[in-house]
Amino acid sequence: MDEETILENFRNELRNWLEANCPKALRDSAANTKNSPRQEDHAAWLKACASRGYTTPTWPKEYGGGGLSKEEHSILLEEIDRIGTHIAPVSFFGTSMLGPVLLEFGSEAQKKEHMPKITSGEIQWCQGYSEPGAGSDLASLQTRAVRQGNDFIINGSKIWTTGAHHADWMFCLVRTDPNAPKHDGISFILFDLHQPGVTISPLMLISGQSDFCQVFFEDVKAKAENLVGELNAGWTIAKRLLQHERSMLSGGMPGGARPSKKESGSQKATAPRSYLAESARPYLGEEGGQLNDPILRDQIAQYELDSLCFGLSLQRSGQEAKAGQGPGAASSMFKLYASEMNKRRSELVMSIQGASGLGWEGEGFTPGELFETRGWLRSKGNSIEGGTSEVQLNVIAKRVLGLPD
Amino acid sequence: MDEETILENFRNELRNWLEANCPKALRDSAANTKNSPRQEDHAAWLKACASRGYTTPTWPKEYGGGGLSKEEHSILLEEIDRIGTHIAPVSFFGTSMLGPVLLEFGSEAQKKEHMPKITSGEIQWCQGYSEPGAGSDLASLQTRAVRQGNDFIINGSKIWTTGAHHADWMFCLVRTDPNAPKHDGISFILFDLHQPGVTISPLMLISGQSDFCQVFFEDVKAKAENLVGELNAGWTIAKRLLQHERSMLSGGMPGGARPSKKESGSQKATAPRSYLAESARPYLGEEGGQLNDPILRDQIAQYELDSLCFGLSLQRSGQEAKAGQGPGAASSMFKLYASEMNKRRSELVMSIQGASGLGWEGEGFTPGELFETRGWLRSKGNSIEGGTSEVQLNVIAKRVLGLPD
Amino acid sequence: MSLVLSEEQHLLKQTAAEFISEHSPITHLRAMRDTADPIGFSKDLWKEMAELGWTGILLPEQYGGSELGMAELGVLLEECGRTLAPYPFLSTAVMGATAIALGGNEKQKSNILPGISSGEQIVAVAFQENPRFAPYAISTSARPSDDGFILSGQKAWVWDACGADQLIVAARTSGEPGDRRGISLFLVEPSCQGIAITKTQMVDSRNSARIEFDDVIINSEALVGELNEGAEILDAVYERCTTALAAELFGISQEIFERTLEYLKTREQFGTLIGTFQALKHRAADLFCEVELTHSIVLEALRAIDEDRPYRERLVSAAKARASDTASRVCREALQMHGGIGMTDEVDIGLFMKRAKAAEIALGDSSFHRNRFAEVTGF
Amino acid sequence: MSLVLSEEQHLLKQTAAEFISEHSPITHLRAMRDTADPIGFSKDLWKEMAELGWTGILLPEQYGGSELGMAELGVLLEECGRTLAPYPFLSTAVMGATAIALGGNEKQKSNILPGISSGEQIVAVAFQENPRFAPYAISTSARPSDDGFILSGQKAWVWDACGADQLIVAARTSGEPGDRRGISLFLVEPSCQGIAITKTQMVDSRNSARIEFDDVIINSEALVGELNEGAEILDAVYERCTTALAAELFGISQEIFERTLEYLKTREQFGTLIGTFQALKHRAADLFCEVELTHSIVLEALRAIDEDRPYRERLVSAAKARASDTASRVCREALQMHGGIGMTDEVDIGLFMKRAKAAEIALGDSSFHRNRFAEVTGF
Repeated sequence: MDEETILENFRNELRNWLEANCPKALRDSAANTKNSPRQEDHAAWLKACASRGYTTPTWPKEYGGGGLSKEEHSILLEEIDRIGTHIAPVSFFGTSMLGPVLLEFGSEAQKKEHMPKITSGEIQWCQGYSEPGAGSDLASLQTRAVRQGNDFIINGSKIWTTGAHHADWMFCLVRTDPNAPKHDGISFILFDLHQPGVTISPLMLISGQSDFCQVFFEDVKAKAENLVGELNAGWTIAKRLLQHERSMLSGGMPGGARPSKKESGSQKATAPRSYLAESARPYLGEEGGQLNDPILRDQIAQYELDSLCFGLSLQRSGQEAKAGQGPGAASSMFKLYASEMNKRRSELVMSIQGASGLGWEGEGFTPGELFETRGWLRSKGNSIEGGTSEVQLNVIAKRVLGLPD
Repeated sequence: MDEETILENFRNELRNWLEANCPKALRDSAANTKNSPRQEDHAAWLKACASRGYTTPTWPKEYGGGGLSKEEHSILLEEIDRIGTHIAPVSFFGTSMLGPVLLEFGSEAQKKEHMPKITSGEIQWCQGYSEPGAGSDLASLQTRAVRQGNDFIINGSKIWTTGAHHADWMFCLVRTDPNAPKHDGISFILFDLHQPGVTISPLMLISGQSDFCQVFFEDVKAKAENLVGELNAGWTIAKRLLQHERSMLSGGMPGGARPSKKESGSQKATAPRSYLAESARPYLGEEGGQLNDPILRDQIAQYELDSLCFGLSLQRSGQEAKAGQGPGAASSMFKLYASEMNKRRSELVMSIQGASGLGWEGEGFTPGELFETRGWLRSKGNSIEGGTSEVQLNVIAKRVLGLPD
Repeated sequence: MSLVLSEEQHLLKQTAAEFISEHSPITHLRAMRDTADPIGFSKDLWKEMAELGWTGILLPEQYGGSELGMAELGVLLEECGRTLAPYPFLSTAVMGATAIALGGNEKQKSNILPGISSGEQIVAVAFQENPRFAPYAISTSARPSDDGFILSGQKAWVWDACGADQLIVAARTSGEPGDRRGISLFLVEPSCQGIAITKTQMVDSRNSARIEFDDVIINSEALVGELNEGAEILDAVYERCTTALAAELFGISQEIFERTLEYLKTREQFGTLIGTFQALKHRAADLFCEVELTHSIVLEALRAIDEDRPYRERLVSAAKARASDTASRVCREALQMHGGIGMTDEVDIGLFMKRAKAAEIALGDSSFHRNRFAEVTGF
Repeated sequence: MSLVLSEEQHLLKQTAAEFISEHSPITHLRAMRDTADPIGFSKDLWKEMAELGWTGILLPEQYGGSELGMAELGVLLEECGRTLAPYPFLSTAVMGATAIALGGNEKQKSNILPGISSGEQIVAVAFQENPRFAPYAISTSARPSDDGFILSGQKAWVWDACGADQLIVAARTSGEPGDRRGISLFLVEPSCQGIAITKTQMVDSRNSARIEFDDVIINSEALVGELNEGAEILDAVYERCTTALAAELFGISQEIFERTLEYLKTREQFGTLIGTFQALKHRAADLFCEVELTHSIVLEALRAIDEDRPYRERLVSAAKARASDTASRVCREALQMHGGIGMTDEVDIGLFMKRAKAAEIALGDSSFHRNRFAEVTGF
């Protein structure tokens, strides 16, 4: 059988499997609002996906993954898309952060122990990185882990821990040698949050959300076998994850910073449009098709123009990496620019909406207006989380431009 | 006689003197373009002004000055203005920089020797401060002066020396102790430029002007008696002069940064206007009295608005100093803002003029356009000369805000 | 005119700083917000402010006012900005007081002004209908009836309307929305039949409401000033309130700049105070200049109104534009320099940012005022 | 579409960088300027460039062209930007070649295009009349006469008109200045009676002239393309030239950014390299991002023309706007970071700044192109 036939068979088999296993209520999601799925549907679909490893489709089968090739993965995404559903979600921090780390740095036992539980959705993970005194200067973290028999005993606290209040386990940076230079005394360890000594307090943000928590540890135990990589060599893993996070943040910002697949392709024949400008139309009015406020119109144009340039730069960077050309532009640049763009977009929206953007909740404002106002406040954090803009500028100056220390 | 009578007498006497001594061709300058003054008129007027010390009206009489009180000085300015003339100009660096320094730090002999020659216009001075390797970091200057008998022997070079090619003498910062900490080995010394070993090369600027020179010293001699202040204590004098220069630069920028006396006074009854906007009218066109380019109009408004705020801040700072209130805003702030404002104005003018602003000389452009284009290039130096904007920001951060080093 | 405070103004500033920081520190606003207080401030404390002469600061002595001026009002609002004191200075002490003092007849004056001076009358002025400020875009109509007018239409973003004792409503009695002529002001009791006041939850947690007028019958004595000439009064009301907002925005800028400076001097990262980083130093120095410039124009605009100077609209617009931009920038930088902690509700930066945005947008943002500045300057 | 150079394009870039830096380094422009060279470039060197296939880069092989595209032209202009090579790419290889190749009849093509490809014909396109670019603001008129037209009016800022072998003149044959319709193009010999070409001394030291047409009699064969439909050709000419200018501006930005980076790494003040100052580091990093973004959009716009994509005007305008703003900003920062020495004519920063300003203003500044970008995007 040639490769094409194999893939075609894969697709056919997959279609049948989807037809048999994906609950009807979870398909054609847009058209399906009346027939809203029940809890059992979600559970059944998760179980089905997990059974084939489709929640982590490219992970090796021996660790619970789907073991799919790149081509098979594409087919999976296409078919999933075709029937209007999504792969059942499991722990984001598990699939995107911890899994790749374990694959690269974990022991065989760790992979066997932890990865299948990510795939099955059994365990939700969170990431213990920042501390109250260690933000931009992450490596100055002070949470201590001391070996005691077969355990590490952990004391200290973490802050900005996304979703800690819904998580089961944490992967965590701890200080295991307080006397070593600060980058050389850090370890990467995993432990269960459901144990005495763990206190989790959600942090209320200025935008009214509380996705982040502060987590306190008082004599919390982690088994020594859950140390990932060498003792005191956790900074290497931390850096790898930071890089990874930066790339995700730069590609995943709302509001146009992410290049739409359609737009970035060539030969685009549909008329270009600006969602920002269209949303501004009812507020600003128009004359001859032009927004009635020339100053805001100019600023919207500048935003869209920069957004376009940003999308193209992401695209070019990918192509350059593939072509093995040059250093390309660093992920720091994209993280920096995506955050700043998103903040700029939100400020523009606030200018456009005028007093309609001053609502907090309740009547008198559309849901869209309330959403944008909260989003404006939330956007201020973009240039702080995942490494501040200042840190990104430092990294660019040093790594990309080679400026002296 | 009460004070008022004394001043009235002074004014009457002055009027008579001016009538008798100020050449007719030098009065009512605006109306007088046809009857253009001859060289002899200028010489006669200088001689007359100098004879009464009016070229340095507030300096003490014993050093050649006019010895005028503040009130008398105001009257002098009023009367001079009334007949439409100006005090005969003498060395700017002599009157504004060296004179005050000698009054504060000079010996009696130095005052007697040098000040009358400034008053009389006999000697033109220039200032030897910056060096090729010592710009923002002025104190790292390397021009050496070594004592040899009754002379200092000077070797090295100065750059950015305004008007050195028209000057007779230089006041100069030299290193007299190369082993001391950099601020402690500098002296302030005066010497004649008309001697062997002095080479003066005008520097051509990007704007086509060459007001500045580079000056080279090869075994140039300065008499030991022309050392001002103590040996190795020149940095104190240098700092005093820098402060002074900063204030002058912030008050003396072209293009609206200087608060017009009329505008800053209250109860102004004439309609406000913007020269910048008026000069833009022929290029941009107008509709209903509004400039036809809303974006440039907005930028001009921002410029004029900031210019207004700047003028008011200068005024407030003066009033606060008088009232003994607070630290006021530092001269660094004004230097910084004036430079940046002037650069902004020039960029705006370039945007307004479009291709008409691309001329260098000759036909095809109005003299005003050519002037603005040269001015645009020249304005780029504003934020460098007299201490870069970066140095001003450092000074504000340290001195005004008390941020740690 | 002097741009430094007189001795009396200094004294007022001191009193205000002490009183407000003691009785309405920022925790006061938080408490009002967290308890969802229906009017968002303490009427008792407002009465205490009245005793200090603040509520009637712009009113003549004959109506119990302290007969001071905008310069003094500016001092108060600067201090309010520093602690985000949510008191009805703008609605009552500025807009309401101005509308009645300038436009009211003797009866209206004696009915309302003493109550403002004593802190017993809260007056809300209902002018805005559209999200983006346009001074004369008024469609709420008052059509003549037998013995008065019938009011219908709706207003939004009416400050301190919840719990207000009186409403002043700008309504159209002729012309089209946007026309300067044809607007009339009416003094209306909120309890009148047909008036529905709905509280809106605002980002700055201030008292604000939508008001619907459903064929509200009002008698002809309710008219404030001349029929169709309400814009004359409204312009004065806008002018004073715009300048007062600029003073408040300046107070916010100053407070938040000082707090940030303090943070730069105490927060350590990478083994050193973050205030030693040159990039932050330069930004802080740059902000300092902006705050200083704002201070000057705010002082000047306040005084220009007191002195009744010609062309003062130019100064008023310059003050609002500059103060809005400065506050917005200082808040943004403050949040960024504070890092993650600034994003938490627990730290106050967000509260300042929210109030600054509301004040920035109120009565025209900086772009609106640059346009007006250009118009007055003749280009 | 690929945003990285193909192997052939890489090779071209290498050749161009070597040839131009050897034969037209920035000292070449200086020499032209300081000797007040009447045409501002070397015709011999232009012929050498022709041999490399550069002058006919956009022309079909049948006219001696190398039949490459805008992507390749962009590579050349980027390198020209790096050394400010004052060669008539824009006037002749882009505008002249495009006008005749797209609009000319067979006779005009065979008369002119081979000469462009061989470097023997310099063609200047006379379109602009007003200081601020407006594509159809053409009042120079061509009124019909017996056997052709009579041309009268004047043009300014005509690139490479001094010493040009041919002029292409955009004149109005109907309608009003500003109308898109009613413009016609004419191929005219500069030696015709009634044509006066006056060289203007430009800030960027390039060849530029005013041209007066005093009842110039031209025959009907001079018409390029359809009568009154010249804007069709002109639009294509503008589009290519605008994008070429963006490529040149990008080359300038890159060069000047690299020079500044080098200066930051070598200049000492206060006992340390100035590149260690964080404030300068952050500004440099920020500039780097701007230059990178510019690079992407310039590549995209060049390719969009080659691929004849719909709505490509949006990309073209984005490229010109971004490239103008980036070049302007990089030049300003470069000068400031170089300090006093950057202000001297001896150091090259000023030359780059002057050329960047001219290129920025040519065919519409960034504000013009943001407006056009918004129009094409439909707002």
